[in-house]
Amino acid sequence: MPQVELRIAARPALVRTARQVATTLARRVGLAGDVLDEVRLAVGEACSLAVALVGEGSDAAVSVRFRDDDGLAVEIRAPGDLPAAEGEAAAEVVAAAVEGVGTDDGSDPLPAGSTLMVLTSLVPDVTVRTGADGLDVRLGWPA
Amino acid sequence: MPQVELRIAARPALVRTARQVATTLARRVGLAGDVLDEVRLAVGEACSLAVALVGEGSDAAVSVRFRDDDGLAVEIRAPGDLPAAEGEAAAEVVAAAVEGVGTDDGSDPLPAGSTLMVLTSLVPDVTVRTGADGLDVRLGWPA
Amino acid sequence: MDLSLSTRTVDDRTVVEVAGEIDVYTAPRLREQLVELVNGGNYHLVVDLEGVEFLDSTGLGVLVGGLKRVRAHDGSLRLVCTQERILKIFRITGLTKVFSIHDSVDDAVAAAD
Amino acid sequence: MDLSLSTRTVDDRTVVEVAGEIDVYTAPRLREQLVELVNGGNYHLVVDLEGVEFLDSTGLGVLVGGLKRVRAHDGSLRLVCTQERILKIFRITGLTKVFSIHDSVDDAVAAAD
Ligand SMILES: Nc1ncnc2c1ncn2[C@@H]1O[C@H](COP(=O)(O)OP(=O)(O)O)[C@@H](O)[C@H]1O
Ligand SMILES: Nc1ncnc2c1ncn2[C@@H]1O[C@H](COP(=O)(O)OP(=O)(O)O)[C@@H](O)[C@H]1O
Repeated sequence: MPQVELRIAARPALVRTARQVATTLARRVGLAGDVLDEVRLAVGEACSLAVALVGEGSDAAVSVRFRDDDGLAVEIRAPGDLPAAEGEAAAEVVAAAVEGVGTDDGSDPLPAGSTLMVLTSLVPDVTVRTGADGLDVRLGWPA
Repeated sequence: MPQVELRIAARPALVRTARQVATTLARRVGLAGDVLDEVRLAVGEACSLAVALVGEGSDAAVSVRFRDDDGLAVEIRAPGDLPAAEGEAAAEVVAAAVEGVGTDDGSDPLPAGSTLMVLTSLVPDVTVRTGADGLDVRLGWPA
Repeated sequence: MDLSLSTRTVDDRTVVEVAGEIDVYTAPRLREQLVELVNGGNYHLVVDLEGVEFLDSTGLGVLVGGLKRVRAHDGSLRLVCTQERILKIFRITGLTKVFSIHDSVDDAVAAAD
Repeated sequence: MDLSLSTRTVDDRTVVEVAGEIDVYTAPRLREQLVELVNGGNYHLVVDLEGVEFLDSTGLGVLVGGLKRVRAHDGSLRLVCTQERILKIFRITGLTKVFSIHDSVDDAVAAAD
């Protein structure tokens, strides 16, 4: 499984597809037990952010790339012109970009902060970056 | 599930991944029972052909696109500069292009003919095309 | 597995039984259910998560949103959950301090407010 | 599920029990197993497919290749398969006319050549 890329339209229903593919590939590289759950949750969290960022109207795709060079590495990207930031600041950038998208109907705001909390708690290696080419989340489970 | 694209490196191990994603998405659009098996088999057959065509050394990817406009539509593409042909002739073009790739070690030739037999028997709508931009297999299960 | 929701009344509590996956796709349905209950005057809710297979932070957001809504009416929203993998997500996000989490629906219904 | 292979001798037959998925990735291992057996002088093979979950045309190609190899030594290769979804693939490709397909290993072993 050296290189698999999943590209999904920015629709919430497809986040589950990304989770399923992630779980399948994680199992393939030999991850098991609780770690599988963590991969599923973390990839789902990152894709939820990415899908919210792109917005449902858009034709742009969210990309999820898998590599198995050393354990499992998953990179989630969504296009968008965002201020450059990293880590918590990047999560805030995404939250600000997404804010107002789904909240005018009285729905609860997307919890970008808790997404980041989940990611950093569950994933050994995490980088969240925003910039002129959008959102880039890298998740790594070293072997 | 309007638009999902899976891109896999040309490695036999990844054909199973394509089958699993296909089965997941087929279930999502409401296909069930024997048809699920047929989707799994047909997508696997087409991807096996595509992977063999690209060849393991290559960096090129095999693309598998899923649409659910009307039932399930799956398009499998592999890059390559091939003579233009359609249907059985296209299967022969692929067989010729693949021939010699894996047969010098006494292995059995890739059964491109039986691949096409399986596809046309199992899939309501099938098109197999070759040309200057490679192999293009379209599989359709109308709703 | 998709999300399934069912609602019943136990004593003066409304129990919402949730099964399946609560994620960015299905969470809106849970939110609608909670909003409807609160709009209908049900301010003491028990959300039973024992049948939940997957819960992400969007799902947490909906539960926190439900809590805010019932609290605006001096109500309560208690959770039922004994699944370690689900509890873990509440722990990670510090929400074990925000929610009362019970071992059974009976416990949750019996709890005083 | 990956491919698993196990081999045993029953009377003068060699039974190869195959379980899992036979596809473009795993078929080479089945081919190696068959080639090894033939090279080792085992010309009467029974391939038990009852544990096979998935079989594609690459797998069929390997079985046809095995048949050619044993026939070159006046041998036989019989299949055991009662699973409808697997039998269907043999039927589609016309290979039910090429292979003797049996309901059980005992049947296959007992069959005269
Ligand atoms: N989706 C969420 N995930 C994790 N924590 C959250 C979420 N939503 C809210 N919180 C946190 O839960 C805590 C309590 O929330 P709440 O009871 O709504 O109080 P408040 O009115 O202070 O927001 C707050 O610290 C808030 O940051
Ligand atoms: N992988 C395959 N899938 C389906 N049919 C095949 C495959 N390989 C061979 N066949 C067909 O099976 C039939 C018998 O094969 P075989 O016993 O090897 O005889 P032959 O020596 O004539 O090829 C032939 O008609 C051949 O076309």
